[in-house]
Amino acid sequence: MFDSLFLSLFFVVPLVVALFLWLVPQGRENWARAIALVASFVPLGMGAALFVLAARAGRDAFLLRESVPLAPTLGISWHLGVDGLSATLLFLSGIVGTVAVLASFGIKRKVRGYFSLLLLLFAGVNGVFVALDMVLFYVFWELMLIPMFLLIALWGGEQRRYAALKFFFYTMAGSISLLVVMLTLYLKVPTQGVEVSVTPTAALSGLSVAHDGSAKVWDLPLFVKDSAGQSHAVAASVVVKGGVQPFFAQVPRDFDLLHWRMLWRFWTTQEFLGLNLAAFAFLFFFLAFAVKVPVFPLHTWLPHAHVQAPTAVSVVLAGILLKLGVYGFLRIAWPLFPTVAAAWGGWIALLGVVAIIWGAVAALGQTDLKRLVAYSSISHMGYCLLGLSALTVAGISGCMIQMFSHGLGASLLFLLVGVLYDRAHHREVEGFGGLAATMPAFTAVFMLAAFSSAGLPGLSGFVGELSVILGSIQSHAGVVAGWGPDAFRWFGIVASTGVILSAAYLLWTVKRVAFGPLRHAEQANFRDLTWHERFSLYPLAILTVLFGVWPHPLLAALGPWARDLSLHVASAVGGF
Amino acid sequence: MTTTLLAIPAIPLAVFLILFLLRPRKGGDWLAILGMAVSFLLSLRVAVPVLSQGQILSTPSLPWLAFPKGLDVPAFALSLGIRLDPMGTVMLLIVTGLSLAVLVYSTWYLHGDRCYTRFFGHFSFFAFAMMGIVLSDNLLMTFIFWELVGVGSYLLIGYWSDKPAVADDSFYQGMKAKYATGILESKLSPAHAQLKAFVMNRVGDFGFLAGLSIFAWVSLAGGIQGNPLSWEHLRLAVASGAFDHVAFAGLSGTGLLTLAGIFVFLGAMGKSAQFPLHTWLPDAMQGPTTASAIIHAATMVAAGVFLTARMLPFLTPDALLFVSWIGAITAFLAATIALVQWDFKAVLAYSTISQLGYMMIGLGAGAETGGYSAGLSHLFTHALFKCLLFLGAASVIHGCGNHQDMNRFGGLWKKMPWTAATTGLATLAICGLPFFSSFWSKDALIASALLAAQGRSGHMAAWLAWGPWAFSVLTAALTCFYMTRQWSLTFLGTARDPEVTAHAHDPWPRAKVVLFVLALFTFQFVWTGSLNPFGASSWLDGALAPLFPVDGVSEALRHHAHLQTMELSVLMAFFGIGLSLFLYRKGPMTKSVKPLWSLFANLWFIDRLWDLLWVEGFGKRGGRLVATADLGSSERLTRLETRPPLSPSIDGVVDGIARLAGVLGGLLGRLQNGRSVAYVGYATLILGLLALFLVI
Amino acid sequence: MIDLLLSGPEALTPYLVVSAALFACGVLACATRRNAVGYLMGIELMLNAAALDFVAYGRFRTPLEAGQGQVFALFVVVLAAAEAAVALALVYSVYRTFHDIDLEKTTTLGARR
Amino acid sequence: MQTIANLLPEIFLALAIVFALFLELLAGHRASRALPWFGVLALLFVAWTSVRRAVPGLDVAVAGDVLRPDFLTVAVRVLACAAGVITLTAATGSREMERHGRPGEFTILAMGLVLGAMVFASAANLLTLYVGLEFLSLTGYALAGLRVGSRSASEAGLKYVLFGGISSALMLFGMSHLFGLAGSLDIATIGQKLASVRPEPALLVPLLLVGVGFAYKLALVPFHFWSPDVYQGCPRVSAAILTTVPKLAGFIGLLHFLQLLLGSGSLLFLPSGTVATFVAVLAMVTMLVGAFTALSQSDARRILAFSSVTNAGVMLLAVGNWNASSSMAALLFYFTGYLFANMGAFLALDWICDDGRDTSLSELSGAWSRHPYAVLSLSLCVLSLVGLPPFAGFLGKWNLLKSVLDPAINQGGRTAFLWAAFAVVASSVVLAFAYLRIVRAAVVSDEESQPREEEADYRPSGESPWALILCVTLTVVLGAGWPLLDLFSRWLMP
Repeated sequence: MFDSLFLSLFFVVPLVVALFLWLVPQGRENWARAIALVASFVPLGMGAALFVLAARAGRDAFLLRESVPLAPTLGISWHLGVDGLSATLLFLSGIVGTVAVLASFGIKRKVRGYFSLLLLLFAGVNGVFVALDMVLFYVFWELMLIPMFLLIALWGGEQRRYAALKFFFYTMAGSISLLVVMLTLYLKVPTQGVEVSVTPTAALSGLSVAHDGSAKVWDLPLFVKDSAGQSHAVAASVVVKGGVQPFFAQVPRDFDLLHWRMLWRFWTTQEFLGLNLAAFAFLFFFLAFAVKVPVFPLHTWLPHAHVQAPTAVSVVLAGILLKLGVYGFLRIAWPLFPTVAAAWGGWIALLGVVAIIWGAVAALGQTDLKRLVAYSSISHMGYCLLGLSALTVAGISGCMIQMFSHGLGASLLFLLVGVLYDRAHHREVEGFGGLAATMPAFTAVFMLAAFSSAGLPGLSGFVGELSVILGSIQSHAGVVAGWGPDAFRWFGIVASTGVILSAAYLLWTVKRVAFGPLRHAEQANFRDLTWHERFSLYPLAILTVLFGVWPHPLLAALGPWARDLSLHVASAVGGF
Repeated sequence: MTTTLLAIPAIPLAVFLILFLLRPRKGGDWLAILGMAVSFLLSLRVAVPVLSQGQILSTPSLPWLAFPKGLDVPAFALSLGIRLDPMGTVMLLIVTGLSLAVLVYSTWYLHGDRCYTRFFGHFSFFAFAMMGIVLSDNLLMTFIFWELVGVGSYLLIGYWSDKPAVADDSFYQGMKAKYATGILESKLSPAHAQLKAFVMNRVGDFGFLAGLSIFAWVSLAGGIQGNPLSWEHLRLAVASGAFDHVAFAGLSGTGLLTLAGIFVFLGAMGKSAQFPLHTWLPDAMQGPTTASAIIHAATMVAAGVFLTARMLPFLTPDALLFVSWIGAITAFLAATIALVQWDFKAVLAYSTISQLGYMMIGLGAGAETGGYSAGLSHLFTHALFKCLLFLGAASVIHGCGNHQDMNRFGGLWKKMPWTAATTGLATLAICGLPFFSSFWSKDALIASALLAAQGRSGHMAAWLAWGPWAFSVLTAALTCFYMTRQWSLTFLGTARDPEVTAHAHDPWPRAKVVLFVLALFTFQFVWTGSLNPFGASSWLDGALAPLFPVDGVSEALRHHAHLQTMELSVLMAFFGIGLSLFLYRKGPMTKSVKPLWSLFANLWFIDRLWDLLWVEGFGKRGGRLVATADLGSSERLTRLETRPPLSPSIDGVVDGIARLAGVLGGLLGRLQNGRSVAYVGYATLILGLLALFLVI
Repeated sequence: MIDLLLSGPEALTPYLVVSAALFACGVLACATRRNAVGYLMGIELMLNAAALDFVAYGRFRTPLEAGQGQVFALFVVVLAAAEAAVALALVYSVYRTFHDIDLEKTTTLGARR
Repeated sequence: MQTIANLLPEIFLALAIVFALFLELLAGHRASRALPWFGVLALLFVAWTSVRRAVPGLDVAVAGDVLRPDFLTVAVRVLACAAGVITLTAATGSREMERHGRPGEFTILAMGLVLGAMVFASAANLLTLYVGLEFLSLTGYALAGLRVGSRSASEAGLKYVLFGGISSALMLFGMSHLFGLAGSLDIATIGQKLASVRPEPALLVPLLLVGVGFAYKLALVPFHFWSPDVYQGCPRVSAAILTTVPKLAGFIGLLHFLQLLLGSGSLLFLPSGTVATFVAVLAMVTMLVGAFTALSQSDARRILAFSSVTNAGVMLLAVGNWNASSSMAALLFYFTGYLFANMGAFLALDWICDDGRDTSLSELSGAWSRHPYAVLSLSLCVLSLVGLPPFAGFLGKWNLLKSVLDPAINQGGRTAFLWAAFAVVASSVVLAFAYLRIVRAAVVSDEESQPREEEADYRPSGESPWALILCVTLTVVLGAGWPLLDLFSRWLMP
């Protein structure tokens, strides 16, 4: 009971506070601000605690997990769980969330509504990160849509309606395909349960020992069949050794993602609308999540949304929301359909590489600071895709680390752009110049953020890119994908040109904004960072340095997960 | 010992952090000097056992990006650790020692500057990073500090980052009109220069990163446990033929090793400003001259050479040939450009590039020809005399009110005898006259190049191997020419522009001391330990020997090569010096060989080409192109709220689809025209058709 | 279907023919009339056609004592009357507001034309 | 006796209507102000009786073969009463109603509509079917036209009556021939007869004509043309009940009709699969046409009208497999969500536009500044209609899709339903766009707008926003109603 209650707090607290904020009397905006800040501390604290636990545990098991039946006949259960991946991302969303609330203190219009929507958004995000039941996942996924839409549409810039609509429709289309595929999968599971063979790697992360020593996976007893077709229980020790194959389990018909993951081989045996079910489902999941990432051709909503959204919302968008797509890949698309993921890996990696280059070059061509940062986000998320599809441990953990560090870096950059916007009320790069003299602290943080995004060793940005490139060059996924062994090595090499481009556009921006002689006389009296700007910027900067110098905790928390996925896929496709 | 090793880089880092975070009003300079002095002493202490007993010090490496224990993962375990061997030790001594010297000197040179203390902070950071490279025990750690060094240089070049571009300066406009075209093309603003430096370095680092990844991949595939990139493990992997079992791009074994080696060498090309990535170094002179002295003359730019030396065991003959050719081209190109520079520092910058090219030639000659030790020896000797030259330049420029144009100097030896003398010694050293340091190291270089060429005869394309040697001999003469030209134009003759040179003066005593100490190292005996310029092998060779026993070539052959080289190079030296003294006997000459002159003066158009392709073409045009292809024209972006025009861009296509739905809706909406008769008509019509369909 | 309907006592046939004719008239009226009242008349015709059918079928297709058809016909008549009442009331209110009962002219709702 | 017991609700309601008529006649204006409250009480009582009777096993009892009350009927009774209660409560608060409407007549008509729905939904006999239809229609026409001296209202009423008259006439003609073919008015008997006669396509024509009646009640394409004009023109409170109760009756009536007619599994020569396919295609067309047409509308109520067309299409899918209890449950739940959200939307509009402005999007702009809470509830209801969690609309859509896809996926031969499911999601995306235009107009536009000047005596209405509050609350609560739905389907599981 404790687990589910504790994990529920992640979204219940923001949700309740969000509703409560409406009761704050008119003209007491500061109360709203304070309450929102306090409320955002709760998930932060819990997330940090879980992250520390995960880093110290260094195993791929769930730290907390509980499934409470919610609507048995509908196959829905209140199934929440946190493992290394979720813990890290919850930690990230805690940080970014708190920072975003701090950064929103400048908001003057409709304060209560703003903060309650912001908290609603966090509720959705955290919910997605803890949900292990597809329906819950979907509900939280959709829960983010409206607050984000309104935050952009109500507090955004001059073209906010267009941007908000675009965001809405991309996301809506994505989630709709999510709905279709989730129902299809659910209905494909025969009511009386299906016998599936469980690869030991898939079992590894769910193996528990019943009191009689027999093995259970996610509370389902494992058994083997002898020649006569009789089934016998298996001892847990055997499973760990990965000895007798195959193992069987009766998987009930429900929306439980962990059960669905056990069915990965079953999916490949089914047909749907003349397609292979696994392929169909993977495609739909991929589309649904690719919109959020965003993957290359589906990315154009992002620049609009970023440019129009208020600073804090941009921070949340880049800091957390983009991660949800990759999280979906990691949590659902890849584990459920390892064979398809491996088979299409070449194309997906290609999309990633294209995104890296395209985003970077597009960023070179931008004159609007926010749009520039948005494109840098697209470029950086490309690394995630590449590392993920490389399917090596290095690649996958690189993908996850990249998510985390991009969360920090992008948030920093957007906050900094916001700082400039607050003073100059425009975001044109050419409209600044030589601010280093008047705003030293700003410049320092700006350079830090830029260097981090440009993948400078010693700052967190580097770690992810490095291990993605390492992982991609080590990868044998090309063979499985039918692209030949060299494909991913080339991808890795091309991707490492990203270090040139990112340095070019970021430092060029730094130069144009901060260095050189003061270009606009009126900017001589810009004031340096205010206290609440410092409060929101410095923690991020410190974390950037911290995880850059000492990324080990990240790998300790994420590595085992990456390893599990990598082995899972490898064994699914019969090894690389 | 471990703590000592750790303390050496830690102290400058601490200094940097203190100065950066606490920003003390004053006393920062002496704090930095103190810290540097301590790490210098510590490095002396660790140097003794390494250089005397040739033992190798190391600390246990601690995991940086490694998997938690207990997980059987065939993945990567990247770790950081310190490993100190003879060549690292000498480099360490040079880094700490020169840093100390330059710091002391800077207290005079930057005295009273606006952000005086910041310089010392950034400088300490740079020193820390540099030590990191020297001490690292694996390729990844080298890369990490490699980048940090880049940042250090970025910060120091941008020390006066709010200065406008010098090219805007009216004085330089005048100069431009007076002299051959393009002479001052590359006078960027410090802000621009620092950007250019970092990005150009990144171009090389991309290769470094890729090569590093390839090495990691192969040694993991070769079943290496632990850190796949540590020097031992790499050596192990190469030895165990890990490269033969993998293939990439149709290459395997030696071919793949060559590829990986060249990739890593790209990084070295970036840092050591080798052709074609050299263009950033002259612009880097926008930084304070003392910073240039340590970063862009003595240590950082040498890091590339240092890395190449480290990688030497993994470089195949083909890769080595590539290295030496790059070196040769660079050496010659830079020398020719240096011939025509009027900017005092520019001459030094190009001479630095040229000298680095020399070192590459030496390393390219391979270990067994002695090229390895020769290259390194030249690295060390060059570090000192080039640092001295830069400090001298600092003194001159400081004395002449920050003017750098040699046309306006002249007759300075009376005003600043110390500077003139020490700089003169350094000039002689670089010219490689007997009894001077470079005479020994450079000749060893050329000799090894010769040996390599001879040794290679029989290989396919053996003639290729003669190129580096030829270039190196030719460049020797050029070097002497432009160095003499610089010195004579500056210190000899009469003052050509009194108001510039009027207040010239020698630096403070403490700076004089620095100049004096450095001047000592221009003499050969300091390095070889004997007054006899010929033959006697240096203690350095002894120290470096254990790494690469020089046995490939017979003693007789080497002696012969050395003699040949000596005669040749001394000849060249005297020719160069004589010619330049003759030509420039009375001030700058006015007529010249136009085409050649303008070719050199335009830097062989390499900078222009980079600007055209990379900055203008790719960066600006390409960027705008892609941006338009993505979101459509900027005009569209201004009209998003009110029916943006459909544009042939990704975003435009999306809008187009939405637009289609709208059109369809409009058409259907037409039916809803409010006329009940029409409604009933539609309905019954459809119904009737359906019924008809059923009946028939 | 026709033969199925026309099979059985041939006395049924004329009723069906008449009702079919009535129905056709009604449809035509609705299709052609722009005048609301004319339109309503058309509807009435159709209803009556149906009622006639019911009576006829009730007579010839079911045992007479069941009388389902006849009852249904009565219901039809009553409901038709009620419908006519409501309809005419609405026509009247339209007339009061538009001063016209031409269906083409009495329309403000609907897509802009 | 059992029979009578099963019909108690209808009987009570009929008596209540008669009594109300007398009140309206005898007592004057003041009483007619109070009449809505009487109606509320009556409906509550009726609902209570029908719930009390709703013990499982009730559905076997057949009332003299003409009405067949089963659990679906119970649901209809309750929901219809609820709709009536909500409407009447709203009517007491609605300013439009109190200025231009006649509360007393409104009450009687609304109750009549509810009664008609009850009859129509439980009809097992052509006669009752027809009577129920007419009952629904006649009261509906009156409700639509019930705004004195309003062009739009009377026009709406007239259009409604003309379209309705035609369709009911067509249906009746079809009925007559069915009667002729089968020699009986009992639908089940007709079904058996039709199964036995010599197959011939033309035999489908009468069925088609009967179908017209349903199609018109449910506003299915191509019989939907009347709905936008009527909903736009008629009084907003009437619209609230007109968009819900007749549809409810229509769906359950159709469900019963199909169940009885196709009880023997096949219709003439057609396997029931073919009929299902036909239904699926019809549903698909309806959804898409409704959704896309909604895009081009510029009036909030027209958009809602087309959305209800689309929703009708979606629900038709559930009707498509008529004898699966899961899909009945899904239909009911979906309709419950749709009912409250839709009524909520119309009531919110009624509140927003109570200063005499109409509901065109341009007029809505800036409504946020005048009626934040009304706009908030409008947005919530609209989002529920889009089918976004955590609102009832989503749960309904989710559950309905599930129940529709289940046979489609797990038994072959129903591919049409798969494509129809895609049509559902596609249309909901398109529809979402139309809805967002409402939200955008009401919420996003900044300009602070004041009430109209000509409304000098403007007094914000909604002394009793309880109806609206009820709708919104239920929309939200039902959205979190997984366990509820779970319970529901357990209850329906045989």
